[in-house]
This record gives sequence, C-alpha cells and structure tokens, in this order.
Amino acid sequence: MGKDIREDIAWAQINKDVLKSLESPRKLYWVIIFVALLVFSVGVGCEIYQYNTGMGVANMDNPHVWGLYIASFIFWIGMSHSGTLLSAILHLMHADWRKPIYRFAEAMTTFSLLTAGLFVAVHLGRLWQVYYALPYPSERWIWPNFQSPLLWDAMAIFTYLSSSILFLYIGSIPDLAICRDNIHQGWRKKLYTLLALGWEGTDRQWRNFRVTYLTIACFLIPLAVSVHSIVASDFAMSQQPGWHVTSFPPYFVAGALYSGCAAIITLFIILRYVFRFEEYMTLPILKKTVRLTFAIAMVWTYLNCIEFASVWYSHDQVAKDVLIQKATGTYAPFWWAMIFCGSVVPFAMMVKKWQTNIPVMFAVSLLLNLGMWLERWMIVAPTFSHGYYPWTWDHDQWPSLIQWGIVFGSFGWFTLLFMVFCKIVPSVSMYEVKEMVYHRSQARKKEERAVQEELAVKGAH
Amino acid sequence: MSVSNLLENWSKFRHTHPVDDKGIPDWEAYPSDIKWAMSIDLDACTGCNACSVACYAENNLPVVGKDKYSHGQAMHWMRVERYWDEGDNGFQAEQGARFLPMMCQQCEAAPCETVCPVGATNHTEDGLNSQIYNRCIGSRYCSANCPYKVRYFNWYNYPEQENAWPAPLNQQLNPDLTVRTKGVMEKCTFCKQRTYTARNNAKTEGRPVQDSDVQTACQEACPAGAITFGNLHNPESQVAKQWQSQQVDLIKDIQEKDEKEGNRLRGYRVLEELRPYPSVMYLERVRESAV
Amino acid sequence: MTENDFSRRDFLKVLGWGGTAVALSGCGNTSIQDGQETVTSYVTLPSYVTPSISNYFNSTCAQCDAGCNIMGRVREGRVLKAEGNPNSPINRGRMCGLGLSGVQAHYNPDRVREPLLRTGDKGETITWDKALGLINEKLNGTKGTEIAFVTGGMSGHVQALLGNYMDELGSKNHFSYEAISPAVLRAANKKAYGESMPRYRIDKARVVVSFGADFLGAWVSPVHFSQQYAQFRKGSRPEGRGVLVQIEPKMTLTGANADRWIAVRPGTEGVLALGIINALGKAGLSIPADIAAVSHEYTTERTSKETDVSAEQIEKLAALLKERTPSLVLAGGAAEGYAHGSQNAAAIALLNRVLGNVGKTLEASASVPFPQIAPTVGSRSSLIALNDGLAAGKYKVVFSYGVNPVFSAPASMKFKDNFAKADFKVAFAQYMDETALAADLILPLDSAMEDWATVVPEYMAAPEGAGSNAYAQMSFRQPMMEKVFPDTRGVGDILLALLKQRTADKYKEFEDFYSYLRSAVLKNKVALGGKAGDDDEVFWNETLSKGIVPLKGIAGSVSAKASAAGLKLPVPTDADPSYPLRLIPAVSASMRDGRNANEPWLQESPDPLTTIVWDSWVEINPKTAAKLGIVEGDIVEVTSKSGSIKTQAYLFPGIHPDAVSVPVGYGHEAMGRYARGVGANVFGMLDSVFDKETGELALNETSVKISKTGQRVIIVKEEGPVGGSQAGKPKIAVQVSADKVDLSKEV
Amino acid sequence: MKCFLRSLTLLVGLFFYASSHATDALPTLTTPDDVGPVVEQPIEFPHFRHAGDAKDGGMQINCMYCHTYARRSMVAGIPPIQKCIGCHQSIESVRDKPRIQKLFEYWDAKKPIPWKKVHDLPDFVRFNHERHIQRFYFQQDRPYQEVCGYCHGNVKAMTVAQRQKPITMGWCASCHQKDHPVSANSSETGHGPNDCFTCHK
Amino acid sequence: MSKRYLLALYNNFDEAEAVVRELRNSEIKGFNAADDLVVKSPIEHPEVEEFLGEKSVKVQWFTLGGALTGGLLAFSLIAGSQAGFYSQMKGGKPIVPIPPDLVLTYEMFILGGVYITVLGFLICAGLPAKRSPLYSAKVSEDQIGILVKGDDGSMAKLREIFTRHKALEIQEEAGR
Repeated sequence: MGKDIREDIAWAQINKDVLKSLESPRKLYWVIIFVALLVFSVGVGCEIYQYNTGMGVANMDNPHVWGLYIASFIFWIGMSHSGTLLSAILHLMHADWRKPIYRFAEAMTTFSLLTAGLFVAVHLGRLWQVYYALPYPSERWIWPNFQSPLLWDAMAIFTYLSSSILFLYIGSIPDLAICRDNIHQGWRKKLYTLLALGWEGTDRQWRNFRVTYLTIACFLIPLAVSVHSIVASDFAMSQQPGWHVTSFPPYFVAGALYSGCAAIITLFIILRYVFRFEEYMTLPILKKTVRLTFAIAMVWTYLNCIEFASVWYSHDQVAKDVLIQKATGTYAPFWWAMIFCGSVVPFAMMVKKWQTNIPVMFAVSLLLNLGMWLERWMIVAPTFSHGYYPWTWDHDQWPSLIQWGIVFGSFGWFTLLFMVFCKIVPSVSMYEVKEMVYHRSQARKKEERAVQEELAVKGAH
Repeated sequence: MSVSNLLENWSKFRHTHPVDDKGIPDWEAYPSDIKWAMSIDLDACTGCNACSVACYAENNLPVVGKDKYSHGQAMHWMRVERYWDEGDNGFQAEQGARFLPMMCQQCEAAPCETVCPVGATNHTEDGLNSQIYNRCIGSRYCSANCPYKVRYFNWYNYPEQENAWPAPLNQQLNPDLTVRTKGVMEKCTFCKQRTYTARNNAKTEGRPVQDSDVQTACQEACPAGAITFGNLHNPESQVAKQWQSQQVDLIKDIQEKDEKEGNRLRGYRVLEELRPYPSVMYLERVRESAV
Repeated sequence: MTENDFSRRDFLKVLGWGGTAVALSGCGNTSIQDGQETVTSYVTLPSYVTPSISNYFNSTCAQCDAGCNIMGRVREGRVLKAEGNPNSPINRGRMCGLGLSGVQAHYNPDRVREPLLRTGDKGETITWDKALGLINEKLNGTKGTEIAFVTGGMSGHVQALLGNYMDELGSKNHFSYEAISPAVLRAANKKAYGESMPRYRIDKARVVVSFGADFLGAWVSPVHFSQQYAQFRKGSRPEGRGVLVQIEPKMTLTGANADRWIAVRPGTEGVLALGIINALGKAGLSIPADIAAVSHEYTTERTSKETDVSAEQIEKLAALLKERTPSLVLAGGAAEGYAHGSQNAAAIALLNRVLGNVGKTLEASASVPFPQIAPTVGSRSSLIALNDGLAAGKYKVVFSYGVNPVFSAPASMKFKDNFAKADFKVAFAQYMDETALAADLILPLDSAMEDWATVVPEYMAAPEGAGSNAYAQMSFRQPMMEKVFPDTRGVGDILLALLKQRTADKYKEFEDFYSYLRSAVLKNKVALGGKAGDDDEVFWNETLSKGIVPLKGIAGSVSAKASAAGLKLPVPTDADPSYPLRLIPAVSASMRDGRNANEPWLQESPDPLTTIVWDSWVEINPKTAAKLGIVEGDIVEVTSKSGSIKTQAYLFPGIHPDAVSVPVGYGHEAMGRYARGVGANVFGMLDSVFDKETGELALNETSVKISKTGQRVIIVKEEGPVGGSQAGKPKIAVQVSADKVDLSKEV
Repeated sequence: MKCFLRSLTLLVGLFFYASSHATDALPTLTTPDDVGPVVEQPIEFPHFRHAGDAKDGGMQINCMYCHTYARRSMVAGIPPIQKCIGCHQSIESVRDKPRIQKLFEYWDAKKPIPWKKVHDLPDFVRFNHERHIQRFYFQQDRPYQEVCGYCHGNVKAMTVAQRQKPITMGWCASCHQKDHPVSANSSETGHGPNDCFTCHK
Repeated sequence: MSKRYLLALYNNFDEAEAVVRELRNSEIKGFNAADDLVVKSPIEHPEVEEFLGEKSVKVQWFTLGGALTGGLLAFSLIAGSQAGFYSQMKGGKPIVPIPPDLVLTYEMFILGGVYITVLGFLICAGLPAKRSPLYSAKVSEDQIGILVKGDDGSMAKLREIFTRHKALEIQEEAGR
C-alpha cells in the first residue's frame, strides 16, 4: 500500500497547488456548472408551477400525502452526515488521512443540508405561511407545536446547519488567510480579507483555534446522531405500520453515514480530476474511504435485517403486511433494487483491485447513492399505500413529472452550490495537509533516527 | 411571565387525557360538560350516500371532477365504504354488501394532533379534533399519521383557480364556514358551525345543550336515521344511552363487556386497539341466519 | 308573510352581509380590508329575519316524483341547503342525496337564461313578448288535435292550469311520460288489490320479500321507505328485527341491504313467486284453490331449474314466510321490465294474497278530493303513442315540459327524427338538454326554488294515528329567493300568459300565477283545513309556512282479489347464442333517468355499490367475465340488436351470470358542463319490446353480446385496489348473525 | 472580555424580556388606538348626532336601537332604511338637509344603501356580537357605550365610523385572557375562550 | 516610552524553538518574553507550544456557559410558551410534555454551546483583528515568524539574537 501523501512535498507547493484550484480547474468544471445550472432551472420551473397551482400537480393524493419530497429530504439530510463523520469523528480519533478530504466533505454537509431545507419548502402546501412554524414572539400570541417531530426536525436541522457552517468556517480561517496572502486583486481579495478575520497564525490564535475546533467537533458528533434520529422520529414517532419501528433512529443514522460516504467517494473522484488534486486525494486515501464505506454498508445491511426480523417475529400483522407489500407489491422492483444497491453492490468494494480503480468506484458509489435514495423512498411510500385502513389502500400513485423534476433539480442545486464553493474556498485544507506532511515526516525522521541508532548500536557491536 | 403560570398550574399542564400516565381512565377531569360523540347503526345504514352529499352541501366541499378523483384527490369528508363478504372464490354477494360511513372519528387522543408542526389541529374542550385552516401550513403530517385516512388536503386552489363553484353555484356556499384554499388540510368537524350555534343559543338561554338543539348535516339527512349525535356527557342524550347500553366506554381501548350480556351487544369502534379513543361508535350490521 | 308582497320580494333579494358573505378566498385573506367590502342594508326587513340567522321556508322537492317536503335554509337572501321537513309524513325530516342536490339545479351555471328561438342551426335570444307572441301566432290556425303536450308526471295547480289551457286549445293530446316509471306495477296493483298505489307498510312487516323493488334506492318514494326500513330493522320493535329478502338478477341498493340476496335468472321472478306459493302449500299453508291450480305445476325442482335458485333456498324462504307473519311482498322494476312483466307482477301479487298480507302490511291509500290537481302519472307507453303520432305527422305543434324524450327514448323508436317532423316545438326547459336542442323555441324555466306550485304526491304516505286511512296531502312549492337569472319564468306564469292569449277575460284578475294560486287556495279554504271565518291573509300565510296541506282525502280500499286466472308465465328459453346476455339497465338512486345529471354533487357521489364516479360502466359477474376474458377496466362494447355502447367493465359479484347491467342516466350529449360526455347512454340501445298487457316498454328485454375493444382504463372509483375486502381486519365493517345478538333492549 | 460578558447578559436579558412580553404583557385593557382608513360612505351618517352625549348636541340613542341584531346574532347589522324612515318621516325640521334628502331618495326608489364595511374581519374568523353583548351588557351590566366602544372606539363622537382599535388576534387575546367578573355583583371571574376552534371557522 | 516591533522569519520549528528558548532565557530590559513574544506559524505548532510555556485557554468556559444557557433558555421558553394563554390539548398528551421539550432542549443546548464557543473563540483569539504591521505572507506559507515587542533600547539585542539564529528575514517597525 502506497503512502497517503508524499512526505517530501514542499509547503509552498501545497499552497500553489491548492490555490491553483481556485483559478484554473479543468474544462469539465464548467461543463458540470452548466449542467447543474440547467438541471436546477428545471427544478425551479417545476416548483414555480407547483407553487402557483397547488401540490396536486405533484400527483400526491389522499393516502399518499408525502412523496419523493420527503424521501429526498431524508436523503439529503443523510448525505450530510459523513462530512461530520470525516471531520469530527475522525478528527477526534486522530486519523490524519482525512485531512486532504475533510474540507469538501464538510462543504458537502453544509450544502446537502441546504438542499434538504429546500425540500421542506417544496413540500409545504402553504410555503408562504412557513413563518407559522418559527418560534418567535408574535402578535398572535401563539407558538408552534413543540410536540411535533417536524419541529424537532426544523430545530435539529437549523442547529446542525448553523453548527456545520461555523465548523466549516472556523476550520477554513487559516486557509482563507493563505488565500488573502496570495491573491492580490479583485473581489476575491476583499472577500478573503474579510473572511480571514485578520488571521495571522499567532500562537494565541492557534491555541484557541485548536480548542474551539475540538469543542465543536465534540458537539457535532452527538448533534449529527440526534439530527438523523430526529428525522427518523418523524416516522418512528408516528403510529403507522412500517414507520413505528424502534430501531429506526440507529437505522437512519447508519443509512445516513452510508449514503454520505458513498457521496464522498463520488465527489472525491470528481474533485480529484477537476481540480487536479491527484497529489492530495491519493488512491490510498480513496482506499481507506472505500473500506470505511464498506464497513458502514455492512452496519446498514445488518440494521436492515434487524428491522425485517423484528417485524417478522412481532405480532404486528399490519407492519408485516407492509413489509410483504414492499417485497411483492407495486414497489417491489424498487425495493429489490434498494436491497441490491445497498447490500450487494458494496461487496464490489471488497475486491482489492477495485478499491483503487477510479471508474469502478465511481460507478459503485453512484449505485450506492441510488440505493440509499431508493431506501428513503421505500420507507416513505409503501406505508401510505398499505396503511391501517384497507379502504384507502392505493398502489397506483406515481409521482408526476413535476415531482421528479423538482427532485432532479435538487441535484443541480447541490452541485451548483458545491462546485461554486470549491472554486471560492480551497477544497483541500492547506494548513492541515501541511500538518499531515509535517507530522508524517517528523515521524519518519524519528523512525529513521531510531533505525540509524539501532544500526549504530549494531555496528558498535 | 408565563413561566410563573407554568409553575403555578404545573399539575394542570401535566394532566394527560383521557387516560393518565398510569393508564387510568379519567372521565372526571373532562374539561367541559360537553363531549360530542356519534353512533352509527350499520344495520340501519343503507349506504345511500345522502350523508355524503349533505356534507358537501353543508361544509362547502369542492367537487373535484373525474380527473382529480382518479388521482385520489376527492374531498368527501364523509365517505361511504362498501365491503363484501369474502368467500372461497372472491367476493360473495348473498348477504348483500356492508356499508360503513367513515369520517373523522374525533379521537380523544388523536394521532394527528401531536404531530402538526404549527398546532393547527388541536383538541377542543368539547371533545372535537379541531382543524384551524388558517393556521395550517400544509405539511400533511396529520394525514400521514391518521390511521383512518379521513383528512383531506386541498391539492389545488379549488375556489379560484379550479373554479369548483362557477357562478352562480358559489351562491350556495355556506357562510358559516370558510371555503378552504389550496394547501390546507381539512376534515369532518362534526358540523362545528352547528354545534357552535347550539352552544351559543343554549348559553344565551342559560340551559345545557340538549339533543334537540343540534343535528349534524349527515345525521339530519340520513333517510334511515342510522346516525345519532349528541353530548356523551349528558346521560339523557340518545348517544350517551346508546354508548352505555352497548357497554362502549370512550376512554377504554379494550372494552370490558359484561360476560353474559356483553357478547350479545354490537357496539364497537374502528381501530380501537390503536388507542386513539375515537368518538364514533358503530353498531354491527346484523344479518338473519334463518334464510 | 305578514307584510305585503313587496316586502317578501325585498327579503328574497340576494344581499351580501358583513362577515357572512361568501368567503371565497378562505384562508388566504389574513388582512383586514376595511372599507373595501360593501354591506348592503335592506330597505325593509320583516321582523322574523335576523342577519346571520337562517330562516327556513317550507317547500317541496322537485328532484323526483316522490314529493318529499323540504325546508329551504335561507340566509341573506340566498338559499343554502334543502333540509327535510320534520312534519312531513313522506320524508319525516330526512333527505336523500338527490334531494339535497336540488340547490345545484337551482344555482346551476348551465341553466337556460333567456328565451331562445332556433333559426336554422343557430339559436337566437328573443324577448318573452316575442316568444309568447310567436306561440300565439303558430297556434292560430292549428287545430286542437294537432297540438300535443308531452310532460312528466304532473299534479297540483300547474296541472290544472295546463288542463285549462288544453281545453282552450281543444287539445286532448297530453302525453305524460316518465322514462323510469312503475307503470306496470300500477296496473298490476290495480288488478290485484283494487288500488294502483296502496300504502306499503314495511315497518309493520316481519319479513319483506322484494322482487326487484329498489325501495331504498329509486323506487316510488325511497326516502319514505327508508324511514319504514329503519323501523323495520329495529330489534326493539314488538315484531322484532325484520328480515329482508331481495330477489333480483342485478343487485340494487336494497339488495345490498338484504339479509339474503337471491340472484334469479332474469325474467323468471313470476315463476319463483309461484314456486314459493307451491312450497308454502307443501309446508302446510292453505292455498286458495284458484291459485293452487296454477301454482301446483311449479314444483320446487322445476322452479329451481327455471329460476336458477336452489331448491333449498326456496324451501327456506317458504318456511320463513310461513313462520313470520305478517310479511310483505313487493314487485319492482326488475320483475316488470319484460314482455310478460304484468304476469310477473300478478304472480308476485298472489303471494301477498296467499300470505294474508293484504290489509295488514298493504293498506288502502287515499286520494285528494280535487281531481284536477290529483297526480297524472307518467308512463313509457304514452311516449310510444306520441311517437306514433309524430311519425304519422299528426302533431304540428308540440310542447314539452320537464321531460327529455330525445335522450331517453330507445334509438329504435327514432323519436328524434319523428320529433323533428312537427312544425313547431316548444320546450319549457331549465337546461339545454337534448330535447331542448331539438326544439324550435326554448322557454327558460324558473328553478323549483324560485317558482310557485302545488304538488300532490302519487304515493300518499300518511302519518300514524287516527284518520290516516283518509289522509291525503297537497304540498306547496314556493320561492325561497329572488330569481338567480332575472329572465326566467315559472311554468305557471307562462301557462297563464298563454291562457290570457286565448281567453283574456277569464284570467284577467290574475296578475300572475301567484295570485291565481292564492285565489284558488283561498276559494277552497274550508276543504284545505281552514274555517270559513278565517282571515284570508292569515290562512294563506299559515298554510304557506307549513308547506303541507293535509286534506280529508277519499279513502280507498284494498282487497285480496288477485286472481290466478289467466296467469300465464312463459317458460324461459335458451338465450340467443349471438346475444347471450341479458341487459339490465340499472336505475341508480342519484342518477335516475338522467334529468339531474348536471348536478356535480351527484356526479361526484359514488355509486353505492360499485363506488364509480363520473362515468358509466357495465357490471359483469366475475364468472362471466372470466369466460369472456374481461378484467376490470376493459373498455367493452355492449351490442344489442338495436345499438351499442362502449364503456368500462366492472366485475361485480352482485349480478346474475346471465346478465349484465349498465346504469341509465349517463351519456348526455347536451345539458351542461357536468353531464355532457360523461358515460354512455344505455337508453339508446334498448330493443322495442313491450309489455303485453300495458304496452309499456320492457326495459329488461334487451339481449346483448359483449366484446372487448382492446382498450383498458383505470376505473375512477372510490374503492381501492383491494376492492371491498377488509383485508384481514375483522373490526372495520362488522357483521353479526341475528341469533348472536340481543337487539330487544337496544335504545 | 468584561465588555463581552456585559453584552451577553444584555442579549440574554433582551431575549427573556421579548419572550415574556410576547407571552404575557401584550396590550392591556386600555388598548392602543390603531386608526383605520377613512371610509367614504354613500351617506355621511352622523353618529355623534344620534348617539352622542346631550352636551355635544347628541341624542344619546342606544347603539342597539339601530344596530338591533347585535344582541341576537353574530352580526350587529346595518339597520334597514325602514328604521331610519320610521323616525325621520316625522322629523320635519331636518327634512331638507342634503343627507336626509339622500336617504329619502333611496327609500322612495326602494333601493338599498351600499354602505361600506368599516370593521372587517378576515373570512376565517367568527366573531359573535351576541355573546359579547350578553356577557358584558346583560350579565355584567356595563354601560353599552363601554361595551360596544371597547372594540369600536368612541363612535358616539364620530361622524362616519372609523376603526379605532387594531382588531387583530393578539388584540382579541389581550382581552380574552383577562379575568372578567361573571356578573355585575359577582366576585367570580372567568376569562374568554382560548380554544382556537371557537373563533376560527 | 515608545515600543517597537521586530519580526523574524525562520525556516522550521527547530530554529524557531531555539530562538524562543533564548529569548525566554535572556534578560533584556524593556522586553518581557512572556508578554511580548508572539510566534506565527502556518500550522498548529505542537512543539512550540511547549517552549512557549503553558498558556491557559478559556474557550471551554464559554462553551459551558453557552450550552447551559441554551438548554435552560430552551426549556423555560418552550414550556413557558406551551403554558401560555392559548394552551391547547393535543392527542391526549399533557400540555407541557417533557420528552419533546427535552429533545428541543438538547438541540438548543448544542446550539448555544456551538454559538457561544465560536463567540468565545473570536474573543479569546482576538479576532477579528487588524493585521499587525509586521506581517509576512510567508508565515501563511512555510515559514515561522517570531514577533517581538520591545523598547527602543532592546531592539538591537533582539535583532542580534535573531541574526544569530540565521533568520531568513528581519523586519522592524515603529510601534504605536
């Protein structure tokens, strides 16, 4: 196994390489931006139509009051979790291979949360009255209903989003200072000067920086777990068969980490190519990420089985029916596709040769993401079409093009935000890569010194 | 500061209803002397749909048309369900069809209420599950959590964009309640406007509400008189007598019917075992076995 | 009406009122728009009107011929809803869906708003003066015999006025036509009991055996019978809970509520009735000799073979009937729509005689003491007579009122073509329906909620208590609000205007139909329950406010004179292999003959049995469908000798395998936005077969074949993909066997 | 650092203050005026002349003499023209005033007067005049001018009525949450309904 | 008495460490190593920390305060607002239900913690700040800067120490 990063890489070179990504990416970057813009505008068009006409154009109906919007909402929330995993959990565990890739993972967290927030807006029947759900002292003397899991959701997501943004920002300050020092004109200069807050890298700054970063990381981990548990509560707290499952919170968290890791692999590959980060986003790092993903995939598969088993062996006939319906009814193709993508495809990551094979991993990561998206859909939809009340069973509901359009649009929106971010803020953390290089070379020096000493001792004999 | 209010009335605010934390039913603590409830005799119900049409007329329900009906977007607060006996090879028609009028069951512990993010659906002191249209932001969580699926969402702007009441049909609209616009949830209210008027008049006259004061639109129309509606809290009311004689208790999730007589009674509530404590009792349909 | 007529008119005005005006934009308007809305004040206001509090006006429902008494709920000059009049012996405060939709007929956006004159293919708006002048002009020089009137069932003072007008014209050609009418029943009842519409006492019977009488759905007076049915089903009744057995090839709403629904081979209802008589005899009941002479041939085995009803079932039924008396046997539409329909009805009537029900559960009715206002009932045979006359060119001027024969006549009659042969056709119409479209002059009518009339129901329900055997009633229909469209007129006003053209002198004291009606009522004050000394004004107001005028009617009598003599039932023959299935046009409670098809509530109200909305369908037994390879939603072509329709197939367990059923009333080509193009018109494809005795069109005598067209649709219906299954959930719509429950102490 | 702590305390304090203000301390019985637009009416009806105090040249007519439905129904109602004429046909002294002439024009033509609505509530709100009059005028026996004036302001001093109070939900609540004596001589108190469904339709 | 600033740049931490050690040990008048010495580096300097001597970090107290305030504020405001005038019964649950309120309290606990931590960081790290006049972009690249502040008199000695340790570059600026 090769090295995660070259240890002899010069610090100035790191600055140069990364700063270049802010200026001249490959042409593919502009293609991606263009396509994202196009896809996003399709979504915007659909949303405008839906906003003006009513939710009916999404082809939802009485039992199926929730559709792809909620499914995609969970998907995007889930995607955000691996950013935290990489930046916070691995940070606490001193796994320094995360350093070249955590910045974009964190950006992914932020932007997928923003995308998820979009779905809250898209889903609401009366978006224009959304302020009713905000807890602010109003003239009307009334408050939102704090018992509702949706409100917990809103609160959790707000906390998570703002904490993630702060975390991302705090972690980027030294890099923004680098940008400030190296870019000397235009709006970028002004922007970096403003954002760097006058960072000089003094010992006082670094000292407080370290503690702050660590503290927020500590907060983020339980927060991330709570966020997806709360999203799971939207379902687990309800009374509906197929939703009212005790294991939903861990299951959701596992799914979240899973889809997030898969997305990291996808973006890893794209960024590596687009911004010519071959030196930093190295194949050994990819390999580690892939292995991590595989482990999480197995956790998810396990929890999935647990869910089936607990339904199977319970006496809850209605929940059992829903499960059977998932496997044999109208949704069966999608359900089996989810099982295939989520539990079978990851075994491709066991093949050593493929772990560092970019095209294969790209395809695998896309399939994993598809599987995870289907999983969310298969949680939301079948319960509606096969709930407690047989009279309202309805298996014919199919999302309209409008609904699909908005879901696709969200991918455009995410890509757009993410790609623009990567062009403005260094997507590889320069100072941390320097740390990584520094520590590794120090360690190596120590090692070499030890070897030499040993040799010297041996030679003395 | 309402925190002081909170501390002063802590026990009141911690009160659960209709069954306390330890699972003990608590009728006595009912917040008012009115609890609206209904009973529907399925043996009398003929399934003729008059109740449903009466509901359209009373409650300003939009006619959605074939296309939207086919998408399951019908707005009937009261739907009459038709079930068949199931035989070995498909449905059997020998004993006719079974009809069940289904509308909001006005649960005492309604699953829909807790989940609304804005508190647009609440439990009123007279035992209704309220729906405040203007507060609704259309998250549809209530409907997702309703076991009966009796909540109907305004998928379109029926009054204006969809022109559900082309002039002069709009002159028929009942001014006692709003016409709901797109994006809000709605459902059966037990004819809130009628119970309101009944309570108002009784209050002005300084007397309790009686059976003769109020009828819901469906009850009023029902040609077979299958629907009984009234104040469950008043032992003189027909509905209370029926519930009592059928040994159905509002605040029990499993009815403890008297061993000897109880199993010859026919009162039951739909999906009672989920413990929403619904306010509608159905009386089993009876079929003669001698023919 | 304590004040003058002016104040009433003023009251009826449509007014917006603060806070109570129609709130169309509902939830959106959170702003307070002071000074934007207008609150119009009344000029004068009767003391009984308080803004925001509803007033109720008693009137009579016009949605079908049962004549239920309704109360219109009126607020701020708008009628909002029809509710039942609790004092009515007919509906006792109850309503059906059809009746409730009456307000939608009133406010219908597709009503005809001005008189229209046809010029070529185009219509032209003309004034009333011109329209009435035109009629006068056309009638001048036309002989009385060349003038025909085709109307629905009529009664009351409008009918009296029409009679006067026809007398003035010298015409005797009044064709009273109803597409769906119990005409065979009337004749058979007259023969069997001496009265065409005796009072049925379902509430007194312990067993009701109904041969296709859909008394809960669309038969005679369904809301009234539903009341009786509710009584009949009460376990706390002294007689105990009644048992309903429904015998019919296609399940009706009543069949769906039966304890036992027996699918009989179409047309063999009479055979089954005789078979039951035979079985009763075997069980020990004494059968009058004349009946036994006929019935003895119908052994249980033969009956079972001919009717497709198991022998065991026949015996069980006979045993039940013998054990539980009194019972009541009804003969309804499904049994009568055959060439031998009268015989079927006669055979069924014998059962009542054998069981001794006549006089017990079949009581004498009473009729109103004024023959001019007594109901004229409609039939299909009169349409046939009219059609023949038109075909022969006998009629030059034809008036149509309240009927739509162009829509509901079988295509084989070629009514539309024959109708076109008349020189001048005048339609009194509320909608531009098919008949109005074929007419030369269309006169827009007031809705039933804007018009004055009196109504005498054909089926005369009576309240409980003394004197009920001589109870008869006349009901008022009165305006509840100002006209929705100012240029429509009441049919009484039009007739009065036409009469004045003929004999101005006789009617000059009557400014309008209202004054005619008022004076006619006041003239008979004593007979109508007043005292000679009563103040006219007070009497009139009180009568109107009650809406129901109980009359001391002419009591009828029923007797068990049904005779088996001459009863001859055809032996069922094998079906024509090219048309193997029997078509049963189904009459649904909401759609009836289709005259109310443009009321959206009715279109959106699911058919109770199939739960289908906004379309017609063909019901096929799953077995038959399996044989033909048809699945639900297949668009099939139903072809008879006389025509064909295409519609969606619905697999329905409640239909005999030899029969298919299509609802009538759908398939309008005109009428309005809610009716046009919805479903297929099954009237058009009926064969012209007639009942041998009454000459009625035999509705069920059409044989059809069914072929797939290859198209398939998803049926728009209320039920979900599991159909009527409760999918293993025992506690949704629960049924219990009668011997398992104790109903006697129920409250 | 200290400066920061101070500002933090201030911020937290502000938040607490704002919240407590919102939940409890909103408008009191002496509510602020929030004057509505001037509404142009078909006839410039002088309320002060009819309902005003004698010293101001008014006739001190009870509000509910003309707005007679207020105590019997949801709406107060605009009196029918008949009511105006009932008095004015015998008041010869003002017959030739332009406003009265206008009134008689409407009456003679039997045409209703298109008044403009001054106090408009959103369509989804149910305000019941009867309940409020019953509670405060009949039960609690407070003067009608106070009872009506609480929401409608000092109409007796106006010509054409103009909205004076905000008439918003919070404003309604400010009174509903107060404990009011149940009757004139009772020490028992009760507050208005807080149930959403009572006022929202 | 005016103060002057001196910035020296070094190639690696070892050299910087030696300089700092010497500076701390030296006794130069008008220069106090504990207060007037600032090390600027492109990365966190694990070794330098040690030789700079323990300096306390106060951010965690902000965290504690923020989290507690957030949590308390959340619970009291939520429970308080639930118990307001418009308290409505919901689903048979108490008007002030503890579990949901705790969920939100938890979230607000974290939110308060994070926000106030960041605020504490900005305050403790003295950000946002104007850059000192003696700043070299090299510090954000690959060199270690040592900034000292001293009296005019101490400048020469300090400069001497820097030069002795082979400073890559020395900048001097008049102080404020």
